[in-house]
Amino acid sequence: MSLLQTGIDALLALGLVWLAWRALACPDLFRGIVLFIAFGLLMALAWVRLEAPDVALAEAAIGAGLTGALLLAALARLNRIAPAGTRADTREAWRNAPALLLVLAGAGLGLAVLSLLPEPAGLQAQVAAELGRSGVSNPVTAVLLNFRGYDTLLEVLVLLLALLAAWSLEAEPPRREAAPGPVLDLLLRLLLPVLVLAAAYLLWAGAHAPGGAFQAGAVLGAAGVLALLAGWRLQPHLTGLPLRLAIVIGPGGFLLVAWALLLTGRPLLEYPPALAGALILLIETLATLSIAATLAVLFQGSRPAAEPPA
Amino acid sequence: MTELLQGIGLWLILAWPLLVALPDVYRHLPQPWLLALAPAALLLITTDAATLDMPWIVFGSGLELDSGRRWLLGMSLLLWLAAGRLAARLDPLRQPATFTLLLITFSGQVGMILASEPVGFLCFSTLLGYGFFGLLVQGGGAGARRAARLYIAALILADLLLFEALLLAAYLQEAQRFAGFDHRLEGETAALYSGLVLLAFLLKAGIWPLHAWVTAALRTAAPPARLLLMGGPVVMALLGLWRWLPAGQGLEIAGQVCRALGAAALIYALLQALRRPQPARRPGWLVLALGGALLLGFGQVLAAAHGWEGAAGLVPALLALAGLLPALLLWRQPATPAATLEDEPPWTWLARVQPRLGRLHRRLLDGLAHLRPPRPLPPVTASSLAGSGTRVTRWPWVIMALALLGLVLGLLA
Amino acid sequence: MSPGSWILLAVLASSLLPGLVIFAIAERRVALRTGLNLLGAVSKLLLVGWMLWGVAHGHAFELRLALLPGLDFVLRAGPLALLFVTLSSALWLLTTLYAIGYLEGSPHRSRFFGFFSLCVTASVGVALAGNLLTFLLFYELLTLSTYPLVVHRGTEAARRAGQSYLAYTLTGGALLLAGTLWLYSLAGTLEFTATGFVHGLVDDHRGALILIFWLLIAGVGVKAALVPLHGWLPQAMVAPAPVSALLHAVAVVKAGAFGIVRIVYEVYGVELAADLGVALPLAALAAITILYGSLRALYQDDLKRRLAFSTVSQVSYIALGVAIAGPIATIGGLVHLVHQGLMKITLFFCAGNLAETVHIHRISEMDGVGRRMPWTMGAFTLAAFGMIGLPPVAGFVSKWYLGLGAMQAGQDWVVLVLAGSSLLNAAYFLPILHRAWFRAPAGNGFAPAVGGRETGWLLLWPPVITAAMSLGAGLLAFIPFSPLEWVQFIARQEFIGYD
Amino acid sequence: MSAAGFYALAGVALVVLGLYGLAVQAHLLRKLLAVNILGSGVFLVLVGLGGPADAGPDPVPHAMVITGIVVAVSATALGLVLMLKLTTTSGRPTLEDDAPREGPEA
Amino acid sequence: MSPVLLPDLPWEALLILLPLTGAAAGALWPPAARAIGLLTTAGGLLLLAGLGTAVADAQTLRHAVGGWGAPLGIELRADALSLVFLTATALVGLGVAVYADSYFERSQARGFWPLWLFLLGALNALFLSADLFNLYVTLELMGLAAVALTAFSGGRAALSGAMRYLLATLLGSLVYLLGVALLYHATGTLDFSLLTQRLEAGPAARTALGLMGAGLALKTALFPFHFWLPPAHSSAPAPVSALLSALVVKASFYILVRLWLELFAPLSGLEGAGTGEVLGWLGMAAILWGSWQALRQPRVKLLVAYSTVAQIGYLFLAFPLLTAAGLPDPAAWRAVLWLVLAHALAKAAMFLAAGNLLRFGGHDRIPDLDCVAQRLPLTVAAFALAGISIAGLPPTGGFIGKWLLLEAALLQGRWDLVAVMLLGGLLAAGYVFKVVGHFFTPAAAGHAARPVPAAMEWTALTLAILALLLGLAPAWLLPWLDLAVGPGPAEAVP
Repeated sequence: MSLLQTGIDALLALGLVWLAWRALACPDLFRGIVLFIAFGLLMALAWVRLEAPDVALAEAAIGAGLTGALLLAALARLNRIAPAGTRADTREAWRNAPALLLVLAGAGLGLAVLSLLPEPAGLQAQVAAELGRSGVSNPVTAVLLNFRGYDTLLEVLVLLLALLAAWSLEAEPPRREAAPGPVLDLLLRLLLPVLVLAAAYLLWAGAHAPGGAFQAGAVLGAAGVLALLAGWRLQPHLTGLPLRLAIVIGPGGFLLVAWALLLTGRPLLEYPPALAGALILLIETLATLSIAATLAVLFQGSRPAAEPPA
Repeated sequence: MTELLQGIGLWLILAWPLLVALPDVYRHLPQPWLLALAPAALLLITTDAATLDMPWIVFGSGLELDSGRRWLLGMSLLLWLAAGRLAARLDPLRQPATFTLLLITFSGQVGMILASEPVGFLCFSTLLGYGFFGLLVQGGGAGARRAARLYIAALILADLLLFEALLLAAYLQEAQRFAGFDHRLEGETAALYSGLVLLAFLLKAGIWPLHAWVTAALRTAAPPARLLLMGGPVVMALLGLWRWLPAGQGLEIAGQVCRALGAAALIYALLQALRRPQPARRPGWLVLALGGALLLGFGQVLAAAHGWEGAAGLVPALLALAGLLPALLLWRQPATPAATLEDEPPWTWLARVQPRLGRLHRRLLDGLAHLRPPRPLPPVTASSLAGSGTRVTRWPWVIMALALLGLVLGLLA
Repeated sequence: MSPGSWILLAVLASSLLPGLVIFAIAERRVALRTGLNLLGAVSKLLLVGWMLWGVAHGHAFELRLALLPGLDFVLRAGPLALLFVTLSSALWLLTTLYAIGYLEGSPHRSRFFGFFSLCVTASVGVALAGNLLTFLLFYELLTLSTYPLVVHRGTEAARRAGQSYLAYTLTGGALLLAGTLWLYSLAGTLEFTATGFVHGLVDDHRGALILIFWLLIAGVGVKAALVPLHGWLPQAMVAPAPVSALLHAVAVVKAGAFGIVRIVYEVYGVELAADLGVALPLAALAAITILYGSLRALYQDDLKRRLAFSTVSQVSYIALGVAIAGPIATIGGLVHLVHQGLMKITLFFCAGNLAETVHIHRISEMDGVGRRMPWTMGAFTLAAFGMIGLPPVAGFVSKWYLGLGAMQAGQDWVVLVLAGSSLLNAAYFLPILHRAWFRAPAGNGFAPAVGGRETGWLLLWPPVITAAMSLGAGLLAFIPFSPLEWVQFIARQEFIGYD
Repeated sequence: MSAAGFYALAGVALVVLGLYGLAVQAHLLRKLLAVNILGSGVFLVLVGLGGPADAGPDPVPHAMVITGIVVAVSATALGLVLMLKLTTTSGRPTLEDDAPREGPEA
Repeated sequence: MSPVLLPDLPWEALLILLPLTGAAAGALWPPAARAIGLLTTAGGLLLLAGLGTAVADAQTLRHAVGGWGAPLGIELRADALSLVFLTATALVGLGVAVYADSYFERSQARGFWPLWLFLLGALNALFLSADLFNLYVTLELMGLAAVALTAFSGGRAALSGAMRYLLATLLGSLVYLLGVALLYHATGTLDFSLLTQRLEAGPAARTALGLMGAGLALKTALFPFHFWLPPAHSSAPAPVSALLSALVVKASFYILVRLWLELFAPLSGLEGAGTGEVLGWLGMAAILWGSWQALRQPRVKLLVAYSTVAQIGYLFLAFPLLTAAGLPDPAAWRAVLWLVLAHALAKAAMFLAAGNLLRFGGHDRIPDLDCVAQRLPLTVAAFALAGISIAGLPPTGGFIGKWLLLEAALLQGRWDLVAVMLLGGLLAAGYVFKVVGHFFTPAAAGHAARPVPAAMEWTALTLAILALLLGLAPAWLLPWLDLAVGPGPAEAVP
């Protein structure tokens, strides 16, 4: 471990903490969110340093990109609903009583973490041993889709649940049409095909290299967000069942696969070794589609105008 | 067969008057008054001795008719017939109530005469007592009510004393039921027992020191009540004294006390008769004198260790005679009842002081009432507590109290 | 489930099932409801009669259901239990008749009679309980089923009376629960046995046993209205007359007194209670309650409140009889349980009649009411004489045995207490009689009797019957199956030495 | 101190910061930011503790983190929608400090 | 397909997949949402019966998801302990589903059913999972579904309550995840059975215990962390608040019980007792504070919500009760499980009854309940019966639970627990009968009454009667609980 790398890591760790503190403490909300997006990108760098490329991709696409987009959109809507001065609402006085308490708790936590550092135990050996039978070569995707596929099923359902909850709350009337500026329009025409291609590649590469359904879905979602920003809207007849189908296809597909496997007498989500790879790809593609659709609709906030109130 | 008939007869002369006493029944019977007394008269004439034992009534009581009791029964019949005639002369508004009460008292009187058990005697004495109280109150005026109140106070106290005496007797003889209650009592408890009995019956009979109600009643009660006074409560009380006090055990102390009291009563009656010879008061002094004389006689008999049997037959006759004497006097001059009691005998200052005593007593009890136990645990409701559901306020004191409680219990264990 | 246990279930069901069905009946179905009520009451009376006959001939009736590990739900019909069951079921029949007459045309009768039947089930359950857990179960069920009756009228005063009633009785229930559990953790069993089941624990748990005793007594003392815990009884008089008649004068209060009897005889045993030195304080507490109740009764102008305070004092006779360790005193206490029930229910019926027909609630308004309602006031007078303790009526018998028992146990001060309380009883009952009979009615008199009879026959016959029963219990005390005979049968079992 | 150790400690610091931000900030958007930072901190600890063991990076924490991130984004989305709806109804983008007194009932 | 014929049917998998599939289908085709919702909930009850028979034969059923072994893959586990919670979920779920069917208008109902099925699926998954991280995901799924349901009515109070609840539940989950991270890196596995073998006392284990305990206590609204529960539970629509109080709060408690019984108590010996003692003290404080606040509330739903805070305190009283060997006392835990079941049924019935009152009078201010005793007899009966069970008065399940817990506390001479439990029972009776008292009195101003559909009244009454029957049937159910926590002392040996 050369001195340079240790230096970089220390610097990156400190940078992370400093950015987070600034994001929370700065009085202006917009600057806070921008700082938060920068924090997300720095986090992605940290994941790379920790040799976790998949996570880095996910963090960059979802953690920084999409969450940032959602936050900015929400801030815009917030200013339109309650244009209170952003300055008034931050509570300047950082009361020190809780601070002391929390620092103590943090110190305790740090001690526990340090006590674990010398010989942390992990499951690398078992994963490597079973990787052959998992149907994919990328260990993270193997864990994600095969070994702990059940978690992923629940996770995709969480996303669907979030969307349903948002729809059931009917936040506020749809935004008025924003005329797209010429620069945005040109940029859009260039970027859309590239984004779709990148998403497809990520999805395909997930089997053997860092990538996978979530990262691809996020990129595709970003493309959708860009389109929405530029004022594109789905044709009315598409916003009914087809949109709903696109959203539910991911979790629905996964569940159907699970039922199919169950009916053939196998325990829950046990892929037959031969078909494992194909099944995983099928599930990933469907998941990508629905994740993209969900994230885009979440960004738009309310239910698409044409959709009859469910 | 005849015993059965006689037994039923005995029981009938008690129950029949009570039945006729009911106003509804009384109204529908022809000649109700005579009809009510008929069975008693019939029995008096036909049988000379009869007994009836009822083991399952109260504590196994029984009824008995013998020569001595026939005297008393005759006296009672005569008295009640006369009282009936007097009552018939009262204003019609009061008559139904008076006749009912007369019949109740008659049943009580006959019951006491025939009772062969102390408890049976006690039962019928209450019947007689409360019936006579009603008769006194029927007399009307404030004076009659005051006299009645005096009488009932004496009555309640006497009943209580008799109750204690009976307890003592039953306890001493270990007999839980005192069928065949014999009088073998010894030692100092006998003195206590006879003291209780003596005091009780003096109260009921209104002998000299406790005669407040007798003189008051004689002056203010309605004519039938005054007629019955001597023959009813007074004579029956003395009969009780004779029945309850252990005959022949030679209770010297009790005997002396009776003699002393009897003599004193006699002297007092004579003195008063001389001091205020108005005709209206004469019956009062006569009753007191008779009472004193009879008590003197009892004292004599009690003190003498022997010779008791001879007098056994004589006493009831004497009593019957004593009962009739004042009645004769009263029959001739039925004075109108005095409205109020101005110049009562000296001992009735107690009656004057009694209202003041009553007020003091009431104030004491009022004080006690204000000392009521603290209001019960206030019902824990939102209305009593300012329910606001606002922010988390400071720790309420209840938590501290409960912590203390927990601590104490912890130490305890 | 031996045949003996079926009959126990039948006794409970005979009031539970009609009760539940009545809840569902619509308000206007009067005939059906009355029929069900009477069917339940009569069937219960017959079953109890059969059990009386059985127990007199030595049959055992017991029902045991598994409830908790190591603790069963036990119903056992011993002679002591049957004393209370007979009283409850007999008076339930009469009170049902009275309630039907009393509540003519008033609203929510289905709800009333439903809870009424539940109450009787609970009181019968309290009587038949075979161990302390079952006793506790029915004891709390009694509280819960009487609450809706106390607040039946739906006025604010009724609600507040209900709240105070619950505050007292639930606290009592909690104390009883604490005592029962502590006893269970020490003794390992809760079965009622003839002379108590805690003898084995005396040497090493003496202090705990004393504390447990006071916890249990406080628990049941609330319902038995011992002095500091009696506050709820006068306030509960806001309930309609049949409720205050059966419940607050007989079922609920007797459940408390019966609890004391069970605890002193069948949990501790009288000798142990005396040895632990708790019998005398209990007797003292009962004596204080007797005198205090009578004193407070002197100053109540409201008739039902005076009767309530008189109940407070009268029920403590039972506690007094039980606390004096001796067979005769026990007989006195237990027989008073029945006699007081008969006499007090007559008084409350009459009070209800007065309130319902001539709208009298206060004693000051009772002048000359004897003329207007002779039969009711006649019953009232008879019961009042009984309460004072005049010979022919039932009260005399129980006071007699209490006095005798006290003297036999060497507690002479009890005789004084009895005498004092008789005086006080006379002091607060005789003025009522005096007003009723010998005073002219004030103002323009009372509402005239309609159709010749003083009040509805449903309202008139129950008090007359109970008055006759109290006179009979006193006069015919020694016939077989009379309360006194049955109590002597119990005493023979409870005290081995007694003949 | 391996490189992973720095990140684990940074994660701890982020957790502390997140907790502090959540407790102190009144504005709901800032609270959501703090929750996200807290999440990132926890994920850092989760992977940082794994550290560069000789047998290469342990994929299981990576999978867990990815799942965590997706869950975090859906929670944030729900939070934002809820905040907007609350602001439209109550006019203030902050929680009422005290319990609702007379809020309109459903 | 009767269970007897196919004993080896993977009941756990079905129990989880059915509701989730139903939710997805409901989202896809809203008009059919109501039918799918009702059918799935009823189906769930049948599946549970199948699972019950399966667990009755083999004490513990393990189901390796994905066919991989314990350390690598996720395992599902169904044993008597999880069965208790699953039964509560199924029963209350069915009752609330039928209630909600007539509570919501047509437009709202479509949104309700998918969210409800997500919650049901999440609960079933949580009670059957034996993997720490999987528990985190199910906790999140349940949390978000619960928040969405709380905010479903859209009122200002509901939204504020839901927001506060969301922040609290997210915080709790993340702190829990931190604990999971520490445990994973200390032992190298996430499965319960392996953890019990590999975990040994040390700073990591103690901190993990502290973190997970705090996180789960926050989600269970134990006393100091209860601030979010009353506003959320009282302002949510009636069926949702019934679900929240009866089931959702119990889910995180279930995880805490699993961790305490299997991982931390045997491990920590002495200092385990320390944390147990603290939890016991917090439980006692919860009982007193919750009951005291409930007494002061002027509105029924707030009162019932604070009553939940108090009743949760009861569940924590078993932590300090340890046998001589420092292990958790099985008798105490048997009592707690009984209380969980009784409280779930009774609290659900109480909230549904409160919902009926709200719909009937348009408000739920206690003094103004206008003579509802005779206008809503079934609801009044349901509220009273449920109240009696909450207060632990005899004929009901609550009493049996309280009796067993008191017995366990007494056998260990814990007088403070006994005193607090008795006082808690009294205070509970206080606030229950405060409301019941006002059922009979007329309100100051009359209110235009809105008729309450019969289905709503009957579901509330059925749940209350179930709570009552629980009190009459301990003999059959106690053996099941012995299965869950080990047999209690059959005979209370003095």
